[in-house]
Amino acid sequence: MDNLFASEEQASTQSVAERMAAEALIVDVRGYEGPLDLLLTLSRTQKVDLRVISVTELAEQYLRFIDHAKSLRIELAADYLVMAAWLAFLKSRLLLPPEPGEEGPTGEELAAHLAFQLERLQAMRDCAAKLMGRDQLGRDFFARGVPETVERVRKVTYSATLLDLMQGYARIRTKDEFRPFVMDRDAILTMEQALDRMRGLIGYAGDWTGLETYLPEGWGEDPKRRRSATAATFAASLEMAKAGQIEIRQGETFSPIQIRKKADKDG
Amino acid sequence: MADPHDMATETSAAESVAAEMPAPDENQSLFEAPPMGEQERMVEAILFASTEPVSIKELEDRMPHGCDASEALTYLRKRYEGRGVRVVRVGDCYAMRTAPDLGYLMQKETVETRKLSRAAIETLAIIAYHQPATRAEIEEIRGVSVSRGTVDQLLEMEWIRFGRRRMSPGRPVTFVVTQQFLDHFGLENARDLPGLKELRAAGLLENRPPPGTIPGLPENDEEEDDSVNQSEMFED
Amino acid sequence: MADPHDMATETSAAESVAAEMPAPDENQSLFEAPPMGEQERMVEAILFASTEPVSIKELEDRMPHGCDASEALTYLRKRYEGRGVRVVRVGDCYAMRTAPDLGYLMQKETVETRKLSRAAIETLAIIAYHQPATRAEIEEIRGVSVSRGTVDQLLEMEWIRFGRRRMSPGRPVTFVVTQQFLDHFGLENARDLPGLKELRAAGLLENRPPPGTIPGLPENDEEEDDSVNQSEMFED
Repeated sequence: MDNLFASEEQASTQSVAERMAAEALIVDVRGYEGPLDLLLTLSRTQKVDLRVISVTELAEQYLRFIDHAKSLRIELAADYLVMAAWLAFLKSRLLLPPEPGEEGPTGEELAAHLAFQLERLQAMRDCAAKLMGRDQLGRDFFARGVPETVERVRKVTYSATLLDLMQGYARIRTKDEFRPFVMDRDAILTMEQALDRMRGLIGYAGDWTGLETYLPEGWGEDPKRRRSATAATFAASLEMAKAGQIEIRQGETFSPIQIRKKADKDG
Repeated sequence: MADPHDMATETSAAESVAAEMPAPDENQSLFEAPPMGEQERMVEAILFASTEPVSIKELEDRMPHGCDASEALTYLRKRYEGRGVRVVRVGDCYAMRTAPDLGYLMQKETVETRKLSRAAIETLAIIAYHQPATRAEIEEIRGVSVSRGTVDQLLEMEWIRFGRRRMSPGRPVTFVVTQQFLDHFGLENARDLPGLKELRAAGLLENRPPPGTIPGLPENDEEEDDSVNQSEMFED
Repeated sequence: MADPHDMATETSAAESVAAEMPAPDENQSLFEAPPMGEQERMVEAILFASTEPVSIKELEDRMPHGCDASEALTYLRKRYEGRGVRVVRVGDCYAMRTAPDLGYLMQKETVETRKLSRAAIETLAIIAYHQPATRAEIEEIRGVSVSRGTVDQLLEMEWIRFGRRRMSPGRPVTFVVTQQFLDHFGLENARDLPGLKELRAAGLLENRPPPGTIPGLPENDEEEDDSVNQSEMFED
């Protein structure tokens, strides 16, 4: 790059500048960051504002450069060759009138965009240079040399909403309501409970006894409890009858159900 | 139209305004030291940026030829008198330090918000609904003992305070909620707290057990009578 | 932030009331804020003590309740005008930095910054001027693919960070410049980048889609997976 600029300034005529630039470019070919970078450098040899650049001429310059590089057996990356092909196409589009019914962007549009890209790249390079030319922290201006440590103090605040408060209160005042569901079945006797109970009791009941006498103490009064206990005890007795431990009988429909321990094997 | 090159010169011109004082010319400094005000600026910048205290000699070594760092320092020290930053002498050297009375600013408080514990919320709720409430009463209602920490926390938060002592045996202290508590929860009065019925109506309580099946829970809490039109409280 | 116009009206003699005087209104802070001169000292001390820029919010968090850090800053900045040390604005924060014209005195403090490649510098500039910018956009402008190392280096230096993902197909990540970037280059704001207005006026910051496909320009890379969803620093 530097070679190029140096030679550019010294050049008195464009052709000389171009010639020297071409040589410089070849020397530096690996220093270019892709076809756009190279195009930008080439466009400088036109010594005009990037917005009035001749894209046709630029395309020619580029193609000449590629040919030259090829003749010097310089290995060019594929994207340089793709760009060359595209520029050749662009050149033809710019030079030949568009075929009727042809689709796609016109040569002028493509050329304008290329010019825009070059101008934008150049602008960003100028910006980058300006940025790096600014005063910089630690080089031109400085922060405090001995920063003072800032002690971190952790302070905890607690929050609660009115809702939390009310729910908390409701929770305490209705503790019983808030018991888990299963815990709440104080009016329910399970069949397992009834089974346990009957297994313990049946040994003492040698003769026919009413089922209701097997209900747990106190469960006979409350209708809810009685219902549950009766059902559970009846189910348990069926289970025990099935197991051959007891016998069940009922005189007639709706008459009391009676059970007794089944006679021992020996008796 | 802006040519990128023109642009560059324009902005750099504007930027150079920032650099009010050009570095003294090498040759010029041989004959003439910069004005004292300028020397003071230099000492200020050096002391500010330096990682350790700087001696007069080192200051002068770093400043243009002919500067009088001592004198500049005198002005600088005077300038910083009573400020938040001071020029201090450390042995034979000088340094800038923050004013000692502002040391408390060198703390960064990070505030962490935590949810109040369930125990604290319940204790607070009981005090709010039953105030004045003794610790024994709180424990009776909660069914568990109230830890000292919980009460202390609520006292510290200034959501509860001590009320009058009960005139009962042992003269136990009572707790009541504070104005801060009311402010925090947006209440005018502790009596504005909604009663159980309203809580239930608002869906805050499950409406599960039908009446009559729950032993020991009087439906008409005394608080309920006080809170009449609190339904809007639950609207949002 | 501190609007100098507000200053005149906001400054009231009433503020010099002794700090200990209790506020009449319960809802107000318990104590009056310290006098403005004292607040200025506080801001001075905090900024002085910190190498990193400090936000107004942090200043006020560290200062006593009721302080107006913005206003104090306005005074402080004025006080340091033309001094060897300046109060500078960096994004939404403030910092004290030595005057750039005295940089020549600070060889001793100069920090060797890692030399950035041309690619890195250009990438940085493109991000700064086009932010938020995707990798594909950077590549579009530079005409070459951006190496991961370049981006990594800038991220590591904390001069760029991830911005919001673009809502375009593939949801590509974007890059924006950081507060450290602004601090390093002495910029108050990303909008203060040199030549930004001119570039915008010239249409050079537009994302102009190519009329056809121009070969040689890299296609959109597969985007990084870094799913950072930070809010953008610059509303633009």
